[in-house]
Amino acid sequence: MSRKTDVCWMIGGPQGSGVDSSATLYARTMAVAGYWVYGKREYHSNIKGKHSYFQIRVNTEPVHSFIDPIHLLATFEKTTAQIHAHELVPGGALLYDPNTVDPDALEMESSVKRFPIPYDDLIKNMADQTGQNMVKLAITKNTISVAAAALQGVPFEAVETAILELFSGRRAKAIPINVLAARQAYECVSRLDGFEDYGFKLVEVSNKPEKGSRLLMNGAAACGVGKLKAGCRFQTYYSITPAVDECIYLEEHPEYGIVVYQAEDELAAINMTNGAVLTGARSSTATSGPGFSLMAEGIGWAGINEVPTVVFNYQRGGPSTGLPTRNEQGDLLFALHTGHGDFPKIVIAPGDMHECFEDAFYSFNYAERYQTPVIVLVDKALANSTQSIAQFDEASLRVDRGELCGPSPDFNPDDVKTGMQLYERFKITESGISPRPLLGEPGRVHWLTGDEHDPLGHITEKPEIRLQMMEKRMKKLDLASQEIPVDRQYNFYGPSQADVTIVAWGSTKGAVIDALKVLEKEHGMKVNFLQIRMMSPFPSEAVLDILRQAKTVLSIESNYSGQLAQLIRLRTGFDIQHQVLKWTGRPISETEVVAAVKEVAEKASRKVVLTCGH
Amino acid sequence: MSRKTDVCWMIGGPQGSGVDSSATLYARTMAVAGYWVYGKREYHSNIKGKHSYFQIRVNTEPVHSFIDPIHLLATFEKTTAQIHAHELVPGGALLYDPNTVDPDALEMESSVKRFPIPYDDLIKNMADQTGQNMVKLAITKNTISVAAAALQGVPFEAVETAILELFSGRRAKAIPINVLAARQAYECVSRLDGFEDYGFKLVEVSNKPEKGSRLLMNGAAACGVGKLKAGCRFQTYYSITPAVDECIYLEEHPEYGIVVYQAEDELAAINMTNGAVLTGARSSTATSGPGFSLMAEGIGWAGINEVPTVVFNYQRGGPSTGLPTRNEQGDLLFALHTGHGDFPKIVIAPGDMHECFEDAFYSFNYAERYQTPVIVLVDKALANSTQSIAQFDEASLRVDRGELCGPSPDFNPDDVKTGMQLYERFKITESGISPRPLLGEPGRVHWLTGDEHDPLGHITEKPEIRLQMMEKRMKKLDLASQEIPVDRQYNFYGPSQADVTIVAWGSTKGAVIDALKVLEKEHGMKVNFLQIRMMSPFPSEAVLDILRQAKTVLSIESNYSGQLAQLIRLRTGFDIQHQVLKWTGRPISETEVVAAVKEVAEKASRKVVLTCGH
Amino acid sequence: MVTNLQEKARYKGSYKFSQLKGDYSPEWCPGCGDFGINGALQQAIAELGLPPWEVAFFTGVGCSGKASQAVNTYGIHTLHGRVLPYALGAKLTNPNLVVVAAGGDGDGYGIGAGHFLHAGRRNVDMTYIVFNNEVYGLTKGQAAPTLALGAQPKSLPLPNISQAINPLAVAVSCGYTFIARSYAFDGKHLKETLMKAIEHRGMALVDVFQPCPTYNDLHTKDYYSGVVSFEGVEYPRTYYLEDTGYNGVVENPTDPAEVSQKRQQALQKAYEVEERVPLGVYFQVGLPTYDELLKQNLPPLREHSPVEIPYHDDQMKPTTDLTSALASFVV
Amino acid sequence: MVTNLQEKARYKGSYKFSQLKGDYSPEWCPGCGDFGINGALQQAIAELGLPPWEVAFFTGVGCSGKASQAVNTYGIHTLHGRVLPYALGAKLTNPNLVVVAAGGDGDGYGIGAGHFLHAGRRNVDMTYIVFNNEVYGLTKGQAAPTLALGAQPKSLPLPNISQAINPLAVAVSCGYTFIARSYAFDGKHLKETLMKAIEHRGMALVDVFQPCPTYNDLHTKDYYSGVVSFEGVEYPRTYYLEDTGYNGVVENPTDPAEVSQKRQQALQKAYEVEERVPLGVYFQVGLPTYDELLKQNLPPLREHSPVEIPYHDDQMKPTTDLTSALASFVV
Ligand SMILES: Cc1ncc(C[n+]2csc(CCOP(=O)(O)OP(=O)(O)O)c2C)c(N)n1
Ligand SMILES: Cc1ncc(C[n+]2csc(CCOP(=O)(O)OP(=O)(O)O)c2C)c(N)n1
Ligand code: SF4
Ligand code: SF4
Ligand SMILES: [Mg+2]
Ligand SMILES: [Mg+2]
Repeated sequence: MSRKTDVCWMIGGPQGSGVDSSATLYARTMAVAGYWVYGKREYHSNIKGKHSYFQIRVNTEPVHSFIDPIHLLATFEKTTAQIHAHELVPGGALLYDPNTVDPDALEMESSVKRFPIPYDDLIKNMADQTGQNMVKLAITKNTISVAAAALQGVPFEAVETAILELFSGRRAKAIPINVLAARQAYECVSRLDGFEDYGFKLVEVSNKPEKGSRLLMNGAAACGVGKLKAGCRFQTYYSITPAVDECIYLEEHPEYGIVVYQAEDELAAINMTNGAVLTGARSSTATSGPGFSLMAEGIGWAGINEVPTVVFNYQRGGPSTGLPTRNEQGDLLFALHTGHGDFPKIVIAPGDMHECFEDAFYSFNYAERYQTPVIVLVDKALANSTQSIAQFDEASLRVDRGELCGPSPDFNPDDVKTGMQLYERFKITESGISPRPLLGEPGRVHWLTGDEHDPLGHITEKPEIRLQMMEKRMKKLDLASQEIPVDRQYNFYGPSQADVTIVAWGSTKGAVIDALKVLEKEHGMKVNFLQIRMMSPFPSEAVLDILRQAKTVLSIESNYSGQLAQLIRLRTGFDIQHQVLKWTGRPISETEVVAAVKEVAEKASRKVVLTCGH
Repeated sequence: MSRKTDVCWMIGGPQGSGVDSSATLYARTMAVAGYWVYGKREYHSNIKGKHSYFQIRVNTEPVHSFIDPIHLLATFEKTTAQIHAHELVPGGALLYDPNTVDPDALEMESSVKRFPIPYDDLIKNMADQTGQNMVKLAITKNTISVAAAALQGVPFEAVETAILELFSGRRAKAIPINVLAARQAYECVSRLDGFEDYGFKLVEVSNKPEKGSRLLMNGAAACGVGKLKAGCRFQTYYSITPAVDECIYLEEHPEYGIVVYQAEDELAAINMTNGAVLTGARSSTATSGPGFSLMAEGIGWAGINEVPTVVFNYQRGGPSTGLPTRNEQGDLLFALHTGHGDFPKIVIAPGDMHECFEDAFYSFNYAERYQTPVIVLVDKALANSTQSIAQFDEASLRVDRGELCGPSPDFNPDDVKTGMQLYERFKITESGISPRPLLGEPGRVHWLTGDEHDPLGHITEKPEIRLQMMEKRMKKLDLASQEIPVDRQYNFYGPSQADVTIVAWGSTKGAVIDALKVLEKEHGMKVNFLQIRMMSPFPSEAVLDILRQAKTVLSIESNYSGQLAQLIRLRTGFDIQHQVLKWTGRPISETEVVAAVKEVAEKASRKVVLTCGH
Repeated sequence: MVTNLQEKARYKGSYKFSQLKGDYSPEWCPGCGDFGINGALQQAIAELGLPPWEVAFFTGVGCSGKASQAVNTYGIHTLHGRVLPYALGAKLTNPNLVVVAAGGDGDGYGIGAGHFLHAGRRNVDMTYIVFNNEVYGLTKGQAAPTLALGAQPKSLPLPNISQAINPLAVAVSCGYTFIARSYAFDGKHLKETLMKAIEHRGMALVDVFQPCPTYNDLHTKDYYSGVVSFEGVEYPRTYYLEDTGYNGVVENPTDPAEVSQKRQQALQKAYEVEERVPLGVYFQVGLPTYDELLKQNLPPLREHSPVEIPYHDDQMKPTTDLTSALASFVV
Repeated sequence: MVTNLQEKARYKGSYKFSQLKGDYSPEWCPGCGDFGINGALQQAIAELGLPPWEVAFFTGVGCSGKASQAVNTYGIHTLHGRVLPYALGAKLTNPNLVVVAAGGDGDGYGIGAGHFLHAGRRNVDMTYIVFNNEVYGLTKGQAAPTLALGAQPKSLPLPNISQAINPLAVAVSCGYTFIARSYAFDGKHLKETLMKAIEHRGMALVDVFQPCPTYNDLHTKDYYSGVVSFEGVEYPRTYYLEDTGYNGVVENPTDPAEVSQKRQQALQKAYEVEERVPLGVYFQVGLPTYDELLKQNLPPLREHSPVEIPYHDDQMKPTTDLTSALASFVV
């Protein structure tokens, strides 16, 4: 039987039972073996007990999304088997615990191969061999599930290396037992009926990436790394899923000296950030929907005071508490219009891990250069998905602190008056940007206020000053639009001429990128893809240009109302005729994109609603 | 000299010195004399000392706006004269205190008539006559200023009646002294040089409106009255200008039993309202920009729980604290998109006093019928302007409580189980509306949660339920769009065919309505006017129809970015080519509308920026 | 203490507390104190004989917040930190409801601290239960404002560098008229305390120590049910205030000296949690409730509660007469 | 009390407080206590000899909020209720700043109550001044949370039906390490109290009685400067705690007994405002500040403050080495 280049493994189980660690280990195993992986994580807003699962796609080429069918389902209790067995492709494999699962009672393809794993026996064996307590050993069930790698033709060394790498430091003492568990399971699987003719073994990777040349991480961490690189020194947060992952990542790196402050609420979080930024420390806050809703007022203060505050909003299922642990791209229009009154906001949305890193880095540059709040919209699918990627490109990065005036050159420490000199913080300038002093600098004394103000920062209600100040602030967006490199505003993929042009943003990028290939190779369709990264200022002209030339334009978004399509209409007048939408809280797969594009191409459907995924 | 049909009076002075009472008295005097009035109030965010002024336009016909030139400026100190004298028309009149003001030093038309009012003498006189303390009597300076009515040819009886009507109840004891002050001043003015040939005396009203047939009030009170009529029983607020005026009005009417609750912040205000609505009590909250920014999360909860909460946002100059006491229509796009995620909001914006009353009344109907939050956008100019209007039409009003299921018909007080029966609060229905139970009703036990939920209100993360619940909620907007009478969605004024079509909303309506007449009569221009009242659901088809037929479309708004024009583009794709914008915090006058329309018609200007007013 | 609850106690003995246990499973971790609190609340409601449909149970967001989903009364799962505003809004418009609010210590003392404080000022007749587990359970164990300086439960990578607030002392300082503390797994004491709180006319706080076995390994079930050694003698960790002769109830609310003395006593006691942990009623005083004071200001409320005042007829014509509302505007 | 302020006192005697008075007029009403407070603060800063540009003066929104506009230091007029988060953010990133926050009682104890409470927990080294006038001045005299139940200043149409909170007791209950009270028109005492607060290492609260002649006719200048008759003898309304032998300062912060005794004493004294009004330091204790504790957790802060840690070179190339940040991800 020919080996495959693309297979999908899934593990499921009650929350808190180690499904995540199992998936982490599996993904690393595959990466160690030279494959490229993409992992999707689904879990409930619950601590222990509810069903969660992790799906990992393994490919011989770089891969950016998941697919819906699964080839190998690893289970160690009943629920997962019941829920997911039907997703197995014909000839796929089910690993199950014969003590709890009766495969005959499952709804699944009859050709699925059944691999009973005698978990209890394996554990008992280990207990006998090591003298350790069976209850404590139960957690190794997760390691056992990973051993399914055997079925995929991956050598045991890869599993072992992955275990060694993962269980480092304090956790190193767990290595032997996990290696033992893995080995037992690996061997056990290899001996099972059907092992040999299981049809989804993987082709070995020919051009195996060099060891150490890649990263296996998720979007939340990629954002965190970008912040560290940018020199972020103060991050506030109030715990919330999924934003908290980035904060925990940063907390785990005290060696960089970043103060990660758990505030009493999101009002404190945003306003502390505003306060911190005034000292010149690059600062940001991270939150998700409900917390972001509480930040509107603080963001407005940063707007009128031209304060370079950076806000990360990790979108999740809304409205309200909504689906706290599920995916959505539902905050776009809110983010663009958050806060009463008109003030400039820069809103960007990374679409993959590299863009997470980059946008996190550049968000501070934008904030400081244009002296206005920057909102970065990540989505849960991007934040929580694991992907193997090339190392980040750090060499091309440059810090841009914008115009800083520095302490007064006239300052003489012996003459207190020179330190007390006033400074026009909000001087009216051609570009709208006024050189910025930092709190504590001698000779730069000025004021800030949420009220309209004069150049010194004193409250004013004079119409003539108001007129200028609004213009000064707002025109900074024009400058940003001109200066920010085009490829950080949008990306264009695929042939310049195509039958269908897809417009999408955020995490959906991966599925579209992967789908382009499939559509071409398997369905002979010419499809190209416009990814929007910068939502404000919006690259209106470029977008309109591209869309006007397109034959059939189709937008794909993870929200109910097609928010990007709305934004495009608002900014360009272009009315996208075909919308593919998903609002079940589950991310969009390559499979769904392919099917949706075909449906639109064939039936000219105005609206395609995606519903896949549990 | 021919008498006039339209004149404008102004009074100014330091805040806290009684300018408002003076204007109130003046306006009432004119109304008593049968005229129609429109009064605009400008003040600083300050308690005592800063310059404030009140401008009152008097007309023989109903009038809906102010004009920029003034015919009579009443002052009792220097600043007002200095700031405003230049606004006087040639032949206008300046009333001033010769002890503090030197008219020769003022920048003003040379033909302005000068009327020195010996305030101190008048007061001393009164002190002598009444034996009262001169310092206490100083406040009657305001009454004195009103006596300028003499110059406009209004009989003293009107002043006297107005005083009697205003100083009622506890304040009645101040009547004699104020009448005395007014009479003295009236007589004094009548004796002054130039009195006879002052050119802006008013024509007597021919068809004088019946006494008691009109109301003289402002928009904040009109909203309050509408709430009382609607049966609103619970109003929360956290003091903020200008929303607090409505709340104070309601507090002053304890006889209606409405609980007006001063919450600890706007988070409490919105969420208490949500809680109160659950019991079936019609409830609302009122706030302005900064407070509204804090309500995003609470509004979202009402959205997902289908709670009929009514929120009044009195717009003022933004962003942030902005211009707290000045006008702006800057929260439209924020209100439409407030709160993370997609949920249905009804957003309406009254344009005059009658619409304030109506929209306040109907907002509760909409909220209850469509079981979703309703946001009413008032603006400061509407809230704080005084106008004489016809009595409200109460007869046509009907309460619509939407679908209420009432207590279970199976309830038997002797059988506790019948009271404990569960109820599907969020039953999936064709229309999206599920009959609503109230807390405390037997046999209707159910749950509410900000999380996605099943029909009983239990948290669920099931994709298939999510799919339906989002649709169910969102489609209520379609229903609202169909059911709400067209004239409450938009109004169309003027000839069906015109050279210019104006689009505007909110308080600007009055200036446009008045300008239409002037443009026709004085400039021979055919202009019509589309006023948008319902912002969500948006009457897209009708608006597009009208705009497509229009020759030249021009929008007029009090904000920087042309938010209504943006909304129209978003909802219809129609790109308005001419925008008239004002963001100085001062409302738009009839004068400015006329000039702007002419400019656009003559020069095809893409953008006209208005700046009039101090 | 006078209560208006007697008339509500129509269903004493007519149903069992287990009937209040719904089908919805809150999915708390095994051994979580939340089970104990929810059970005790169900018992208190049943034992008081309240009609379940006249009970409105509001909760915040957190593990604790799910409690309202799992009790068969009207259950309102509000927003994180906002449970008190919701509960107050409902009670003020329909005082006929028995209103119980509950939430986590993060919810109530953290993000909700402002409302917590101000609810004391109003003295509305309702009960507020705080699930005090010292952590943010649902977001994986971050420090709650009840966690002591230097403490490091297993969920924290580094020791806590913020101090804890003293919620009982704060409650005293801002006017709560009933302040008690109990423990999640002392079912009887908790049930009785909750009954007292519900019966109290005015704003009642019940702070409940709640083990979170998943994240808080400092104050576990074993800790609370353990013993303290003091000068060689072993005492149970928790004890009842009443057993020590402590009386937190103000007998004569119009006597400032007594009020002051009982208040100081409560403040003092509130700080005695280091070694042995006192449970019981720290402070109680009978003052006019907000609902009562409202009636003084708003005459129609003397006859009808806000939700009852009529405003339309059968044909849905509004019946409110605007004469007095418009009086000052008519010209 | 150890302070790091000595090194900052570089400009003692080199400028006059009047040089801190800017051109901006806050336009307070004649007779407003805000003048007194702002003046005393300027004096305190000048007398301490602080470099004005190293002082960051944050205020909330209200009449009081305008104070920051009228002092020639860095002045930040923040949002209503949010002054503490702003101040904390600045202090934590640049501990070299002398941070003073101020605002109204509505601002701080009303909408800002949550931050007020939590700032106590952190013990950051800064000063917080509350302008206690019992009303919302700038919005025309509504009740602030400091207004007593039943009180009806001239701005209110009906008597206040909410209780007042006791801000000093709340401050004790949530960990403030310096708690004092003064009076707007007792310039000398206020200035000295502010100096002590600024010198204190840790979170300091100074609650200042502030007459609002425009809206509050209950507690006026006359009231505070008046006398109280007690058993026939007349006493001045206000008195200094220190004069009565009261000592609020904990001498040995590591002695729990002393801490507890001083705390209870403060709580007791906090309630003695009915007749005579005590001014002075109610409580002070020297505990490690948040800034210090942070250093324990974050090694780089031992050398640099957050704002000082370098992250790019002269060519603006970022210099942060990501090796350890990426270590666990490399494959
Ligand atoms: C505005 C907002 N911020 C953050 C969250 C995320 N969140 C959910 S529960 C929770 C804290 C839970 O802690 P606690 O209130 O102590 O309840 P517990 O889980 O311990 O019972 C947080 C921060 C949210 N839902 N809303
Ligand atoms: C979020 C928000 N809500 C309301 C307001 C309106 N507002 C301005 S000042 C103020 C209260 C002022 O009272 P206080 O804080 O006691 O200060 P004071 O004027 O008495 O000095 C309020 C409610 C606001 N600016 N922001
Ligand atoms: S995390 Fe803690 S509080 Fe939450 S359910 Fe589990 S044990 Fe209970
Ligand atoms: S209103 Fe009161 S607090 Fe405000 S400036 Fe006037 S006197 Fe001072
Ligand atoms: Mg908790
Ligand atoms: Mg105040």
